[in-house]
Amino acid sequence: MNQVGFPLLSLITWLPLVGCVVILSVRGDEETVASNARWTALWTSLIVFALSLLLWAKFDTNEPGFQFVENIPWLPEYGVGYKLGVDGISVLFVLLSTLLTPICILSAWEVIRTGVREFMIAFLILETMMVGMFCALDFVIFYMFFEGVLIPMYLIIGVWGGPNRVYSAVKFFLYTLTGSVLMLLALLAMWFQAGTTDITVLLHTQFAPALQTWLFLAFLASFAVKVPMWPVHTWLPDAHVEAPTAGSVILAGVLLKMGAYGFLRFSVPMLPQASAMFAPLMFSLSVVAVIYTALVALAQTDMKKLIAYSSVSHMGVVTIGIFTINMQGVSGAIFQMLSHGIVSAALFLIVGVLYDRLHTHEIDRFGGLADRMPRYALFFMLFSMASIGLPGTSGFVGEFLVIVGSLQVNFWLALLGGMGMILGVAYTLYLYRRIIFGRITRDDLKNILDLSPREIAVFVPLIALTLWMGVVPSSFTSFWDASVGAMVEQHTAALASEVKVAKVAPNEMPAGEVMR
Amino acid sequence: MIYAVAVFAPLLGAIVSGLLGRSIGDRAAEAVSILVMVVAAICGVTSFIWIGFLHEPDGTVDIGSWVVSGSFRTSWTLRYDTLSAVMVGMVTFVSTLIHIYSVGYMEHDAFPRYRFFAYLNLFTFAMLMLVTSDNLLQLFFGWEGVGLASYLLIGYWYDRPSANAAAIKAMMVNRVADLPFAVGIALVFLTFGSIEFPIVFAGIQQHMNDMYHVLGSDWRAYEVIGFLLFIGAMGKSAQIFLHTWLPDAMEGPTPVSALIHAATMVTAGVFLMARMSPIMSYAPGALTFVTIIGGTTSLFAATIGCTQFDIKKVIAYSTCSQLGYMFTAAGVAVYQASIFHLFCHAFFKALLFLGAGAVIHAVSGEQDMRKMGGLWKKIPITYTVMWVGSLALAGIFPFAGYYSKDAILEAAYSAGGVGYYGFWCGLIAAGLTAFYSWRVIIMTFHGPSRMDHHVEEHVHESPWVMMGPCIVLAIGALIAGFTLRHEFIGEGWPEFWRDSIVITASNHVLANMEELPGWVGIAPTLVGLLGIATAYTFYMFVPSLPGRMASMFRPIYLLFYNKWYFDEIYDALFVRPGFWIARTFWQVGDVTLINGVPDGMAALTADGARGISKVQTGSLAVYAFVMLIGVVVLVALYLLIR
Amino acid sequence: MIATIAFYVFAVVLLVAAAMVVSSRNPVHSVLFLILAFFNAAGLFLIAGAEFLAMILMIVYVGAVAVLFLFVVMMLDVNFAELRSGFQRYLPIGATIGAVLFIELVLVVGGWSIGPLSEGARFAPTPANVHNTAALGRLIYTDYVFLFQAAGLVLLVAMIGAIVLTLRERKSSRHQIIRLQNSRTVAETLEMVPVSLGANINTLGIYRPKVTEPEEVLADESDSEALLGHHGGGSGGAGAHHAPEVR
Amino acid sequence: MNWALAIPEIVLSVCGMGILIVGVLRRQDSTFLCSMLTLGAFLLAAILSVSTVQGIGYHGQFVIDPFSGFVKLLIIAGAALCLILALDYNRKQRISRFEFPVLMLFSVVGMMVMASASNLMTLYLGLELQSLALYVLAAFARDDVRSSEAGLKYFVLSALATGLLLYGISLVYGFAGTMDFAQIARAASDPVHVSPGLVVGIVFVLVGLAFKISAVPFHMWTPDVYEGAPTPVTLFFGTSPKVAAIAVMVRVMVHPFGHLTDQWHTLIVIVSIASMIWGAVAAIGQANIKRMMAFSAIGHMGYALIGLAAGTAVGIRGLLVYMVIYVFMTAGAFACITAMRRNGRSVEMISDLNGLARNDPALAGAMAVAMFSLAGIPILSGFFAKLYIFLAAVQAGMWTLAIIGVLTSVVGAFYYLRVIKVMYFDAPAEQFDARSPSLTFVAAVTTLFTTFFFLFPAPVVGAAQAAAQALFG
Amino acid sequence: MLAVGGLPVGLGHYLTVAAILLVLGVFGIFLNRKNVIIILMSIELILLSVNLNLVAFSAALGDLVGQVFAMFVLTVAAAEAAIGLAVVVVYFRNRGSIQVEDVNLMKG
Repeated sequence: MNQVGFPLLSLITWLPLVGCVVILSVRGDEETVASNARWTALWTSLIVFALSLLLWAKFDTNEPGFQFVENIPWLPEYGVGYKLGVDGISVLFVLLSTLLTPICILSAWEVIRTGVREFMIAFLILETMMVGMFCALDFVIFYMFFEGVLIPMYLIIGVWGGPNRVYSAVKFFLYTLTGSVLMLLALLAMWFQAGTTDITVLLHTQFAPALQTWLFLAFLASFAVKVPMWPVHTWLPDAHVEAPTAGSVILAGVLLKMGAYGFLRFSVPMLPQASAMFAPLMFSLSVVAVIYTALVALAQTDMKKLIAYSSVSHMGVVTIGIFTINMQGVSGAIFQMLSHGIVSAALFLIVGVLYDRLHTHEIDRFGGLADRMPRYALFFMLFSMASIGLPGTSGFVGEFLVIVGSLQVNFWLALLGGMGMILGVAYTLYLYRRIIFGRITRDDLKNILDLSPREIAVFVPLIALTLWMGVVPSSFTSFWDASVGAMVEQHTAALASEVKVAKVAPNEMPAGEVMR
Repeated sequence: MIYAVAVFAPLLGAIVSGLLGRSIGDRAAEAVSILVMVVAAICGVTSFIWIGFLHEPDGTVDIGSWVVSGSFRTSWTLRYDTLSAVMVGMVTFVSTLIHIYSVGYMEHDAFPRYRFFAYLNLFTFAMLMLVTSDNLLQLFFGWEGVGLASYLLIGYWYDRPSANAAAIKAMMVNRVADLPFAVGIALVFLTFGSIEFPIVFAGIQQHMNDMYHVLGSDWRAYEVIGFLLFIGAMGKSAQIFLHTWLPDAMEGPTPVSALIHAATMVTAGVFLMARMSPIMSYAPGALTFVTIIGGTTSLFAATIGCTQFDIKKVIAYSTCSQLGYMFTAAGVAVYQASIFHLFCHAFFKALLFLGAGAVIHAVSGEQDMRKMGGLWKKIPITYTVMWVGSLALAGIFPFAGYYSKDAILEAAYSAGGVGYYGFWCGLIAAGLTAFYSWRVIIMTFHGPSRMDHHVEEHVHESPWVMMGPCIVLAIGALIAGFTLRHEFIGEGWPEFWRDSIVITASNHVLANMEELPGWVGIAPTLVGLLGIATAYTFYMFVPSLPGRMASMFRPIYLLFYNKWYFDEIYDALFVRPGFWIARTFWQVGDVTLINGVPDGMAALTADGARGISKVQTGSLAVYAFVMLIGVVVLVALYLLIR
Repeated sequence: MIATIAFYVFAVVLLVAAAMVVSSRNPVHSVLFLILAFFNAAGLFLIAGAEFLAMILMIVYVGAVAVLFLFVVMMLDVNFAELRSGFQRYLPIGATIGAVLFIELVLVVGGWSIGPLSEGARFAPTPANVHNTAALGRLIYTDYVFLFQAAGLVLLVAMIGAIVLTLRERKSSRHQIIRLQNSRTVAETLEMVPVSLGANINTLGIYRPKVTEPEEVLADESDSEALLGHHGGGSGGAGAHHAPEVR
Repeated sequence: MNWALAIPEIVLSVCGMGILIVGVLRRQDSTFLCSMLTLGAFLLAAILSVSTVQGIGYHGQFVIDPFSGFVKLLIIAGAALCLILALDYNRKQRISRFEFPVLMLFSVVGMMVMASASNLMTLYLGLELQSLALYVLAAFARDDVRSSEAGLKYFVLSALATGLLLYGISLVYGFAGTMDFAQIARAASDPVHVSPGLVVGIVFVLVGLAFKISAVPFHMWTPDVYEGAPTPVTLFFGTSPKVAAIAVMVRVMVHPFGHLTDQWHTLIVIVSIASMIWGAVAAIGQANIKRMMAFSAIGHMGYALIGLAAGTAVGIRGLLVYMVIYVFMTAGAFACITAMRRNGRSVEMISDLNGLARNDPALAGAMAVAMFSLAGIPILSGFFAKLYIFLAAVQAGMWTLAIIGVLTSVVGAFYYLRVIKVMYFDAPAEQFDARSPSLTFVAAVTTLFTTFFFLFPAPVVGAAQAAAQALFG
Repeated sequence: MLAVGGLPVGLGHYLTVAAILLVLGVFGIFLNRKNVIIILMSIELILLSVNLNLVAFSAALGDLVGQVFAMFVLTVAAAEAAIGLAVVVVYFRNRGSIQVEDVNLMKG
């Protein structure tokens, strides 16, 4: 099963923790510790990234199932195991996580001055959690990573965040927790029904339609908050505004994807009937998200909030795509997730550049930066264009595929879901104009410095990826084509057999049976 | 090979001058971008001649796969058939001239120029991608690419708020149209299972009767597709309702206007109609709509053109109006005529803009015609080329416009039905076109000088680097009509266009054009001359007349002068409510309502905590009492539920 | 019949006494009523045939526990005048709850019956010809020896607890310090007074002993003050709390 | 009569008396020695509890089965942790006396007796032995007015609860004719014909035990006693007695009253829900961290009761696992609370923790782990506690309970987060005094357990499974 | 009500008396504002009522276990009283008062 002959996924998942141990073992004065922590974290994350490139190289794109599977018994009598593996849907998210982590660490290089060691440790733990979550092939493992992310993120926002960080951190935590505890119940119900938490088994377990409804709602509670879908999105702008740049980057880049990934991994394939039943609801919420939050973004006076709202809007497109449950829609959704992972991360870095210089996110504090920061203006323009989905950048492919997918469902869904294309232009260009264009009026902007080499090093990979994904998207879609195809097929088959399922008695077990 | 070079040379230029411009300097950047354009033009014109006249077979250049998802497959492929070749030739040629012209025009600009040339290159590249695409998605790539480039160029002077606003507006309005376009592409995929032209066009007969359910009833899929695609075209080509960005786009430097209006961008919509002619031809409902919009636009824009004082705006509205003609032709399924007009229009409109640019250059950047006058002696070459351009625009024999415009009007008339509407609109517009063209000439070049004397002292003929391109274009505007008429719309069209333009077997418009009543052929010229005469009367012989007319028909005048209040209406209808809704959603929706739920729950919990604190009095008696109540309640419950 | 009458008498007195325990103003009275209640309860035990328990109740309870109560009440020397009398202000609702409880209990106990199963499952049936005390003794030291020992442990813990809580090395008590007594010298205790003629003993005061208190006693005035003081604060490290928060 | 069954208890009692003698006879301060001896006795008793034979002895009054063994080990572990914490704390508070470990020891004996009780009388005597020691321990800082008030409150309310329990026992005895668990089970085997007296007796017994585990509405003493008692004693209140009480509650409900599940199930559900909600909501308003922990304990008992409410082996297993994890989490938290002393004085406001992460990262880390774990965030053990409990609830189809449970856990997370927030986000306050090694030891042990429980859940869960099966088998 | 077992009067009489005693004891705990010692005495009353119950049941059932248990209860009650009084004394030493209403230093 395993192409490389050694537990690659475990290595990728747990290696960051080794970095933590190394960082913890450093003794010395504050400066030594900080510098050691930075370098250790960077090298650790780079090695992890290099390892994940191996994943990229060895991944068999023709195989729809899970690859690099590792399975170690953990609680064998309860059907729970330490099981990792990736398929086409998840493999690129692993790469996204491992890519963004070194970028974040680099972006925080000089910015984080207090508690460097703790910051780096938090980030490495976060990396472990993210990667582990995308690799998990056991629901319990998945859940543990899914929620475990909360702890480092909570601290990152709360300790190194802005003035109102406590409120935001707590809000972030509680919102996400509320959702995920309900998912916990769903997890337990599935566990009880199927007798195992092995995702590969669950994927082929039929759940009774009535149960599916409840499971779906529970999943919805969790994933919708994480995505975030309207109307449970309000934690996101707050969290983003207060989080340090690196935190925002990871939050937008990876954490938001976790919810959508959950929909893809659990809701849709495991609960086909409920997914079909709730699809209209999901579409409605998503369309509202797309339009509503895009409009709200237009009214923002804070850069980070604006981009945060735009994230909600973009993720609305993702959820539309996922629930079209056809090849193009799902494929587009995944693509949009990856693209948004890169682009929104880059945009938050863009904002971070200014924040590092002036320590504010207020849009009104800026203007006319094109004169002083031409490189910055160029990068910003590029990511803005990617954000509004200009063809040739990564943002377009996903959005267009979703439109194609959603048109197969409903004309208005396609049209309204595509409204982000229009409104995105409005808020993005409006933002760009207010920051980059115009004349410099403020004194402190007159001496503002253009990007430093370190900052350019942060952006270059992202630019390369944005363009690569835009121009040769097939080199990415090929990863998940087989998996998504299989998923869509299975879904169609499941819906077709709905009548049959209803007749077969649901898979009920007497109490206590699960345990034996 | 030359096909690819023609398309990608500008991209190379854009990258080199854009990214390295700062290090290699403006001169080098200019040199690079003009060099690549010359190369592209050579290749482009060559391929035009090969395919159009030497009857080379159609070519495709496969570059690589693009978006692939399940059965949805698109690739980066260049398609060279006659339609593409015509466009490539025209675009590269005109664009090259504009590049050269820009060297002179932008010489004194405050900003570093490498950026400008990079944008121009990019613009050209995007347009070339658009016209050579082999599938709808790549077309959309170019489509959006020109949108981006226009955004960048319109907002080139980024320190001007008005330029920024205009740039965003251009992008916004285009995007509004692009969404239906994108949906239309998706619908093409849904109908044909592909968006690659060869496959789509091959499946035309097969999917003829496919239905699509929308708006509560079933429609023929072709109609829906045609309609959606045309909305996209409306945005790009600034048709009425989506035209508002075009005049504002004059905020960009004049060569940009020339590029946008002549060779690229706005013609994309017309091109799209021609490109999708296999589908459009079978969507009569959509075509009717196209004709109505086209005819209306031609007339509507002309009325506005008559009242504007900004020299570039007048020309801009004239573009709008001419595009209306093109769509009128497309609407009656005579795509050849619309492409022919597009082709000729590229020459004389570029010429007019470059000429206007020369004027503006001469009068130190002034654009208001009321502050010009009496220039003809000082800048005679400019004066001459403007005459040529205006003659072509007004459709005076033997200039290019004469052939192409007449063809359109005749086609509209001979199509009958809604074509009559197009014809009459176009006819009136022709008169107005002539009128405002000469209004421009007279106000600018004749009469007493209304400049202030500082400006007057500096009036000078533009350098050769600017006038050269103008002269070349003037020649084009003079000869393009009669040299190419035969191939484009005459008897030679079937072997010229080959398969690139498809019209239905039942469509005999082109043939009927030969059998029209005589007055239909003459009418445009007569109307044009009438317009010229009126202009002379109004502005040369009886200068007081315009003022009197304006006050006599004041409401109409104001309507025209204020561009039919479209901007104001949109502002009141979309922009302001948009921002208002945005703020409301934010402050009321998010902050108050949506946040209110969790905040309220938090408050509730906090209240609960306070309440509980009150119960927890610390008093033994209360504690014991609570326990006792617990006992009593539990016992009671027990007795009740037992 | 006599037994029945006795039952009612004992029961009524018991209940009245119990009510007085709860409602009496004076704690001393309460204790006395408690003793009365115990006596009557012992009577009820007797009627039910639990002689040994009745005796224990009188001897151990009245003799030890109740007296202990009395002792503590007296020792604490509470100023009875200060004690607020009467009931809590939520008497009505309290009474209601109490009444409900009572009704519930009566409802329940009214339906007493022994299920068919438990009839034969008697654990330690009352032996026919053995005296109650002896029977209990047999049980306690055989079957229930474990519990008996456990009860012993309970008493042990109670003892330890009482000592831990209340035993103090009372420095203020006047122990005999033999070392000091033995090392006394004349000079410390006797004072030579020159006696002038005609002087009165009283005016001279020569019989007054020389006062030298042991130092420890003097040093502890403040401690005992704090102990009984009304400040509530402990002394030394024990008081290391914040003032109570008022929320 | 198999007297060997009670060997752990007997040995422990004898040790206790011996230690008492040692303490009395030694001239100088013997607290440390006695504490160490007590720890040794605990260890001995723990070993004996694992190794003794199983069976029922003393005329059915005493039972040794995997369940009792499991519970006893947990009780001893909790007590040992408290004792280690108390070593240093008592010295610093100058309430160091050798009776402290002895009382703790006897209290543990009482709890062990409770764990093994298979007769209502045994239950009562064990309970009383435990309670009497606790009364004294609560008031152990006898010169501190708050400690003595805590003792008084606990005494009065506990006595009331015990009275009610006794009354319940008397009713059960009267209506079932016996106090033996097995006999009662036989008497109550026909739920239809069971008399109301027995049923009400059960309610009273339940009330008495619910008081011990501080379940709402019999929890009112908890915050005050937690606040007033010396911190190690507070921890003791929070761990072993609760384990013993809930164990005995489980045994009583499952074994003698097992046939009446339908009757008591609703009551447990109500008490559980009330506890979860009350605990979660009330803790939010607290400024004193010990009070907060009190409400947290109330809430956690609500969760644990879900396991009982499920009434299945899975539920009991969940409950036992919950208690194990809970004991260690609480010990960890209290180890950190014990460390809160400044300039020789103990402080206990949440705000006193301000910026602890800056002053003492290790301690803050331990506290954060404890708090996150109490909040039930995954990977930490608290998550698994909830996982097993809710699994049982879901399996039993008690969705309402499960949903309320998870939602209150979110509310609960809020106040745990507040502690973390204070430690990590706020500006540092004055530093705490140096930590003592014993405290560090407890904090380290519990933190490691809490953090790495996920690696080896099998032994604990397996043992709990065996214990639960024993109860049902 | 018929006499049962060794009881001259109905068991119900005994139980009712015990119930009243219990309620009185409970009242004593939560309704008095006076002396903490009264509360201790109320507890004694409750235990007494329990003993009454036990003895009555014992007689009615003809089973000595009730009496055995009552004896243990008596023992424990004595111990409890001792500890309780000790606690009260300690409390009084610290607080200088044993009024029930003063026992409220800790609350909230």
